[in-house]
Amino acid sequence: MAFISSGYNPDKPMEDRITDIGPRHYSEFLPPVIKNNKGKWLWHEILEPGVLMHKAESGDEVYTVRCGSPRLMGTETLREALEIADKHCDGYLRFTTRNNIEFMVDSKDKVQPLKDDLQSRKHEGGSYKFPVGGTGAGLTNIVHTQGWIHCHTPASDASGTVKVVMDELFEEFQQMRFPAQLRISMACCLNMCGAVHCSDIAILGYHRKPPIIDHKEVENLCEIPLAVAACPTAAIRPAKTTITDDRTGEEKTVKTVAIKNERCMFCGNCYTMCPALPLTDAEGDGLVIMAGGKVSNRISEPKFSKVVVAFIPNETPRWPSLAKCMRQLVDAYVKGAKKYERFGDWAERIGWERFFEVTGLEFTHHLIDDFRDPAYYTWRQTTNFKF
Amino acid sequence: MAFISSGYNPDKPMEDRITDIGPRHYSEFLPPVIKNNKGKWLWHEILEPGVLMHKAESGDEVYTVRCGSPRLMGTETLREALEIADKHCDGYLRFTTRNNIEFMVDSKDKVQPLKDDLQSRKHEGGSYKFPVGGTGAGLTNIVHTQGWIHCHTPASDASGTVKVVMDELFEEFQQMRFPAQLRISMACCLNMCGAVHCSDIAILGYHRKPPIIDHKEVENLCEIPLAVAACPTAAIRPAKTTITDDRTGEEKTVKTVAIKNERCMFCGNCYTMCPALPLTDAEGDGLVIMAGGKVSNRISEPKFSKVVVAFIPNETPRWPSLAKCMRQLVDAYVKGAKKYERFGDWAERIGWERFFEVTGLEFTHHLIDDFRDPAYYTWRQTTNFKF
Amino acid sequence: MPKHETPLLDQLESGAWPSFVADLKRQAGSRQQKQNEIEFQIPVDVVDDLLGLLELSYVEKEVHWKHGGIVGVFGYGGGVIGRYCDQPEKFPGVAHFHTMRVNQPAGKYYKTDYLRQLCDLWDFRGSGLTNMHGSTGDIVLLGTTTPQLEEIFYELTHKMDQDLGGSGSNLRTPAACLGESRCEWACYDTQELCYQMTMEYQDELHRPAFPYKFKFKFDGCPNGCVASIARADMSFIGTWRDDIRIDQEAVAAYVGGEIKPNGGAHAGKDWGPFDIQKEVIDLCPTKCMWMEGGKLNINDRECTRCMHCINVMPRALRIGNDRGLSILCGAKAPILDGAQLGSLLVPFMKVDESYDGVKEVIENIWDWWMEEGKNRERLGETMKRQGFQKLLEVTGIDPDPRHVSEPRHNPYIFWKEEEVPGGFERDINDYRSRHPK
Amino acid sequence: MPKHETPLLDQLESGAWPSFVADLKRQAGSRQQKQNEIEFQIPVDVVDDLLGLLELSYVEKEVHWKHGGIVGVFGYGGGVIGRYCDQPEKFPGVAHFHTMRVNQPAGKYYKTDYLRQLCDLWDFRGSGLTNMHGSTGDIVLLGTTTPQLEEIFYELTHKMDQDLGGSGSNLRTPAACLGESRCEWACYDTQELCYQMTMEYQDELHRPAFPYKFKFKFDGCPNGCVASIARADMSFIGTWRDDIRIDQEAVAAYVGGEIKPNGGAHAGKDWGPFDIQKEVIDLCPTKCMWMEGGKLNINDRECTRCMHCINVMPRALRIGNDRGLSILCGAKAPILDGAQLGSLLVPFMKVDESYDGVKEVIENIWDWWMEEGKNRERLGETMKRQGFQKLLEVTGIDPDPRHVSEPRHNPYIFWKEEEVPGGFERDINDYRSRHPK
Ligand code: SRM
Ligand code: SRM
Ligand code: SRM
Ligand code: SRM
Ligand code: SF4
Ligand code: SF4
Ligand code: SF4
Ligand code: SF4
Ligand code: SF4
Ligand code: SF4
Ligand code: SF4
Ligand code: SF4
Repeated sequence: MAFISSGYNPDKPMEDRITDIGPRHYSEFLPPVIKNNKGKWLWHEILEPGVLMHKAESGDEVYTVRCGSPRLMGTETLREALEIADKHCDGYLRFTTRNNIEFMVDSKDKVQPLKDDLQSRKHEGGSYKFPVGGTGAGLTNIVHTQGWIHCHTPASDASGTVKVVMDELFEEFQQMRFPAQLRISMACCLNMCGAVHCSDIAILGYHRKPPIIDHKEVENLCEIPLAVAACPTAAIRPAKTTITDDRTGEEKTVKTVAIKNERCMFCGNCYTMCPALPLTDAEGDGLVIMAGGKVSNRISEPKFSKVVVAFIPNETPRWPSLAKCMRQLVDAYVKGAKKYERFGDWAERIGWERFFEVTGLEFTHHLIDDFRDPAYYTWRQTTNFKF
Repeated sequence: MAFISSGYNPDKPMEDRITDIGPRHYSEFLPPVIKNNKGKWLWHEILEPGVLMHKAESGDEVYTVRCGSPRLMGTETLREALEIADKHCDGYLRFTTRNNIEFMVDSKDKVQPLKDDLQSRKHEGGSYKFPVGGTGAGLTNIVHTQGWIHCHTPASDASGTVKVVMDELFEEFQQMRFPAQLRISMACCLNMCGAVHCSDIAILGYHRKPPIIDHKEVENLCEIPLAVAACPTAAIRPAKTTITDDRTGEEKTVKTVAIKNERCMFCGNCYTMCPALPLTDAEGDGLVIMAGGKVSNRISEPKFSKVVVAFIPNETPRWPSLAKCMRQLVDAYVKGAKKYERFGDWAERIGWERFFEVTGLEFTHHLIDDFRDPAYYTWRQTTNFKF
Repeated sequence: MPKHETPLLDQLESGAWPSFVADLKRQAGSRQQKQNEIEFQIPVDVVDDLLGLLELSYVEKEVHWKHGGIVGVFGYGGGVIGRYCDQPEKFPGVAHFHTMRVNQPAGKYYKTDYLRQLCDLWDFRGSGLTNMHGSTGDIVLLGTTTPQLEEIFYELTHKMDQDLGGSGSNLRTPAACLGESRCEWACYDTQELCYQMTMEYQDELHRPAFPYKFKFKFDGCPNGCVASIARADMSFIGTWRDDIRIDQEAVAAYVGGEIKPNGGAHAGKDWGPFDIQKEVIDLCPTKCMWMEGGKLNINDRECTRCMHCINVMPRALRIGNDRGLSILCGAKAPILDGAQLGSLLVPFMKVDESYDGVKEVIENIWDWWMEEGKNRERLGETMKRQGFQKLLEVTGIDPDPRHVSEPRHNPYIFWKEEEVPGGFERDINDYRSRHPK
Repeated sequence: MPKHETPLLDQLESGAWPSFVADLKRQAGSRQQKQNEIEFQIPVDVVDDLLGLLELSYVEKEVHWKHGGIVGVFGYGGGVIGRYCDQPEKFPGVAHFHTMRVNQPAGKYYKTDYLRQLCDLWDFRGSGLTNMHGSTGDIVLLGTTTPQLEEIFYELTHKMDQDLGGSGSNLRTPAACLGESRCEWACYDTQELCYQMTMEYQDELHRPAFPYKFKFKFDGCPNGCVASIARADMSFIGTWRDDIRIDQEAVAAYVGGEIKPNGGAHAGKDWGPFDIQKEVIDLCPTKCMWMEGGKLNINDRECTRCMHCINVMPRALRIGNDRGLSILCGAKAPILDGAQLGSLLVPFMKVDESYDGVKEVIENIWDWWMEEGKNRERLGETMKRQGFQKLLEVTGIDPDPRHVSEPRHNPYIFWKEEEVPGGFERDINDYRSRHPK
């Protein structure tokens, strides 16, 4: 493997340098029917799950076939998608904000062949490569994050949990029989790289043990004041301790930090600032399930997801308890909600006391807010409750 | 004026001492028709403003005539009420939780004479002594506090402001033409000795200047750490200063406190702990108007009143701006609300942006919450608003 | 002839509402008149001077009472509020002007002889001015001098069989709505529970041993006529857990316009004919009601007992038979950390004559709050600071979705060490064996 | 033959949903296959080793990536996330495994030739693994070594006319819903505004000068398809201020069942015939709609433009003509002080081609936040700490009830000295002249 230069000269980094050119202008990439009718669309229709038709003032129509994707994709699969786009769509495609792939054609007769092509492609293990679906009042792709694939703070894997949940609920991706759209999201730690805090259902990686303090490293790796300042609960303070030098065996006093374990809620923010405070732990780590959030302003205001299951362990590789819990949530919602009613609106209408009854989830003390002043506003200040 | 002993012997305070006997048992004071039917009432009806009839399982009926009171009453007026009770009610009467007086009779024919008697009694200045009213979907008495009559922290007078507002809205006390009951409360400082924080309309005495520090007195009168701890915004810290002795003219250094004026929101809690920090000020003091709170669980949950007018000056003796503002609030409510709709439910239904329009009140920056974390939850996190 | 000119206050004599100025003047006059009959134990012109002082406040727009002084009766830590005027030379009658709080009978019913006795006492030993009643519920006797305090207390206890109420860092005088005495909606006997708890906790009421004040209030039903949910550290609110009793004939009478809705509360305006759909069924917050075949149906399992339908049709709908109360905790005014409404702790409890259930909750809470509450920290603030979980823990109550209006939306869960397998202590060397630097 | 056994991961190959394990294996296999064709600039077995490392995480249930390292391209403070494995001996292919963020075109449309060029580049100089797309919106190129970073950047800029996106304490790659390109509800051109703002603020995007990260997102309407209100420090959401356009014939067609409601979104289940009253009018949150003489009426003044009716009847109802956008500020994930949704700052603004209005708001906010924001403090947190008033002040926007869902319920108003007659300084001697001790 010989190094092949791009033309870049490390000795003269500024030579020829091009910077601040930004992204390509989107108009270069718009399929003609889209470009021609931009800003002039009249209405749309979902012809069947995964297939949208948009009608323009000009009379033009664009047909979109949407299909699922694991988001984590090698160039092999990506190239396969490009091939399909070349074959059916004059070399255009797009990705949605939830990581689905959309293939667009400009007449109805091109839809079926495209769809058949997409549906026919499978991996050896049997999974679809490009399952068509994800539209309307159904399930769409799970927005998610890196997990054990690439990040340093996850409390669970993202790709694995998503795969398991999408397998469990796969039918719903290709159906539109929910009361409203259902948006599931996954974030592998509290940083919540996604809109997990406002999802119909959210899966969240969560640590449950305070950081281990690597006293030998704190002083070298961290700016102690930053680590102290990072803690939202003021659980960390500067400290000194005696360590034995690995090589010399000598005792020496080092600057480090001390953590009040009972004040820690495992957010990992200190670890972000200080690599000598790792959190990951096989028994401690796992998942929190949140539900009832939304983003759209439709009928009701956007709202946060609420914690409905405090902990599900990391049962690799197929997280059966997670899959079961998702099934319980979805089934109860589908059974109980009215047409157009989002998950959270349903839960609020029936009341959270009923929610736990109909979903069969246990209400534990962990679900009661005890974080700062606003906690008070989530307690029940009325006699209006259901038995 | 010679001292006449009750029998108490100051040298032997424990002699004969009776303590911890509590209040009289209420059953001693129940009129017979009430006592006989206690726990067996079937239903009630408001026959006319101020007159209630309760029907018991036994067939008995009790008629209650309710009348207003300034709460601050001399024994003269109280004795007059007792006379009336003797004359019409076999020597029984009661007071409501909102300081109205209730006269009860056990048959319908006793109602009119009682009512006529009450209505006929007036003070020389022309005001009623016992105006009948205060029931149903109308205005009842204003719950209030001491004001300049007895307390040390008021930012306004209670009795005076109440008198002015009740005069302005008096008709409504004797009518039942509101959409729902309207509960007005008055508290003369932030301590809010009443349910002012949950009233349909609340009048609140408010200071607007930080305490004056009486450096000469702080050390003598106060425990400085308690004063420091009392401040919810941490505006106060211990300090030292140099003062000139009143008598000797000598300079000396004393312990005192320093106040960061820009962190003060004038709650007066430091003054409660430290008499050397008075707040009262003619220009600074005045009224805040809050609205939309409630206590009952009917239809909607109990809720806090919101600040709708940041400041009304103390225009003694008749507070015309206050009276005008109350009129604006009540008129807009009566015009806009639906039957059974409490003030706050109405405001929420039409939206606060409309509320300020229809009441003609100005929305100023003071009305935006900026106190601690929960403030965020009162900002608007949606695109749903009315132009 | 008034002692002081009060041109500003005089303007408050006009207007229909009972004038407190007229009342004060009347009282001042009567004292002048009766000074030969009664050997007033405090200055005759106490009320005149109060008027003068008040006028000064009306002119200057500033209060003229000094910061309260500590006065009281022997052995009690509350019941009296000391008050001194900052212009004693000009207004000697109110140089001392202390308040005494007299514990009112639950529900505030009175016989005239009792109140007359009180008036006699108060004319003789005090200003003759009262508040009927104070915001907490006491009979407030406004204005007397220090030497009179013990005398008044002696007469109250010896002659009137009547004790003082609370003030200071103790249990405050409990208060109740009138409840079963005259209301068809009382789900328990508020007056009796109020009385029993007042008697049970006399020591707590009179001898401050708490971090701050503590209030009980007793509402017979969710209408909340004593506003307990807004202003009591512990609110006891009646409720029931079986079905609303329906009298279908009376329903028909309402629908037919024979009975006025809401007990006639809206009679002053023409709201049009009663429409059960619009006025009851559509307004039911849980939408658990419907008409079928001319009959009203309620799915009681979904009803939250908000009282609306019962309020509108008292002759047709009645509270259930399996009655008891809910307990909510922590309501308070805004000082220090912001106002709170009561938060639901006990969804339902039957009230039996031993009151053991209620007392157990009270005492568990007190034990905790007295141990953990900071100086001048209300129960609600201790709850905020230590978390609602802690309240459950100390009362031994299981967490329940009824405790929340919604589950937490932050996932910042404070796991306890014993809940997490393997505990919190981990060995960095063990960790490094799997994760080299 | 896979390099590492992955018995746990293998179990994720079954099931209908596209298997990322299958995908990784496919990619690993293709690299093995093509190693003679392509002179891979990073280890051939990078994907094999990723699978091995991941399997280890599946066994141990712990992450095996070290705390990020600082790597990047010259002159840029973002765009690359450094990543090193903590088991480099066992998995040398992923010893370095840095991510590059490539600024996606607004709306995420592509021509295949562009993406193919990117694939070629990434196969050659990276792992060949991508995220299409990252949560912020970038094309994420997952896994390369430090020496390749400059090379890739050089090729991107020189050959593909393509820049990196953001990371670190700077402006992050802005993102937009597809907007006017394919949606009838776009109230402004989200893609164009996204592009313009990206270009305008290239310096802020590449050179971290902020207290923390800062995100822009552009939604064409309140449906929020790019979720800007939940995850952008500044959310630009399309809206209109005139009337919803009604086509009464189409309304009739919906009522008559000729057109499926909500664009057919509910077609998978039999919800019964369409009922305009129940499904539209009753669900309108402001109750500003009604039918009259077979015609649908809207009191547009009361409409809050929630989109529901338009979503249900896209062929009958259309957004107004006087369009623009609202700006909301402060949305963020929970770290540090809890999650926030965007708070409404600018209710309505027209978008003109100069974008001056938008830029003014942005720059005023930045000036303030850069001055006052603490290290690692998101805009939302600065807003919380300094108050919404401050945001109004620095942007010169007048307070308006639209800024709040409700006015404050605590009366703790911080009056400013200049607002209070006489100011704050008072003389104790003057005070004592009226109020002797
Ligand atoms: C393609 C996409 C925009 C893009 O730029 O990529 C998009 C496209 C459309 N959205 Fe969306 N939405 C897209 C993400 C979203 C999101 C963001 C998200 O989920 O992260 C939301 C907010 C979700 C939330 O509230 O939690 C979103 C909330 C909506 C709504 C509001 C639905 C509701 O009941 O609250 C509508 C209206 C509707 O469905 O009737 C809507 C409607 C639409 C329409 C019908 C707009 C149109 O006229 O073309 C498009 C097809 C809808 C469909 O798929 O059924 N779109 N839409 C995104 C597809 C994501 C995917 O692959 O599944
Ligand atoms: C006498 C009194 C209780 C007492 O122990 O003294 C009382 C008595 C009754 N209340 Fe009350 N309420 C009394 C204070 C309250 C309070 C407390 C307060 O205002 O401080 C409230 C809560 C106020 C709030 O929510 O802010 C209160 C909220 C209600 C409600 C709920 C009304 C609502 O629309 O929310 C009802 C039901 C109704 O009116 O239909 C009610 C109903 C009643 C009934 C009809 C109960 C009955 O069947 O007898 C009584 C006559 C009502 C009337 O006057 O129209 N009572 N009622 C209090 C009279 C106060 C006064 O002089 O005006
Ligand atoms: C007399 C009374 C007002 C009235 O005119 O009715 C009153 C008067 C005072 N209250 Fe109060 N409070 C009175 C009922 C209340 C209530 C209402 C209630 O009990 O239902 C409240 C709100 C509910 C609550 O407890 O939160 C109330 C909340 C306060 C507070 C704020 C407490 C808090 O935690 O926020 C203070 C300040 C303090 O304790 O330092 C306070 C303090 C005071 C003091 C002692 C002034 C002080 O700072 O030391 C006042 C003495 C006035 C005087 O000179 O007579 N008073 N106070 C009420 C007692 C009469 C009675 O016994 O019946
Ligand atoms: C790659 C990506 C996740 C993904 O799989 O898509 C990601 C990955 C990381 N995020 Fe993120 N964030 C990503 C989108 C987000 C989003 C979503 C968004 O932008 O819409 C959020 C929530 C919105 C927000 O900004 O609040 C997000 C909130 C965070 C936070 C919490 C920030 C906060 O203020 O609460 C952190 C922690 C931090 O900054 O220290 C964080 C930190 C990180 C770091 C850099 C880890 C760290 O602690 O330093 C992660 C690097 C992972 C890796 O090794 O590749 N990431 N991060 C997303 C960026 C891809 C892209 O450019 O398109
Ligand atoms: S959510 Fe946490 S663990 Fe997952 S990618 Fe983001 S920062 Fe990393
Ligand atoms: S994990 Fe979070 S709460 Fe725990 S010590 Fe670190 S910063 Fe503090
Ligand atoms: S509200 Fe304030 S000023 Fe008024 S009586 Fe209570 S403590 Fe005194
Ligand atoms: S008035 Fe309140 S905010 Fe101001 S200094 Fe005193 S305690 Fe602090
Ligand atoms: S609270 Fe209920 S029981 Fe008590 S008086 Fe009011 S309506 Fe009757
Ligand atoms: S009490 Fe309230 S919730 Fe129950 S049925 Fe009546 S109106 Fe509905
Ligand atoms: S946010 Fe609105 S304009 Fe943008 S794609 Fe979604 S529905 Fe269309
Ligand atoms: S957009 Fe929403 S608020 Fe406006 S009319 Fe339609 S449903 Fe009602």
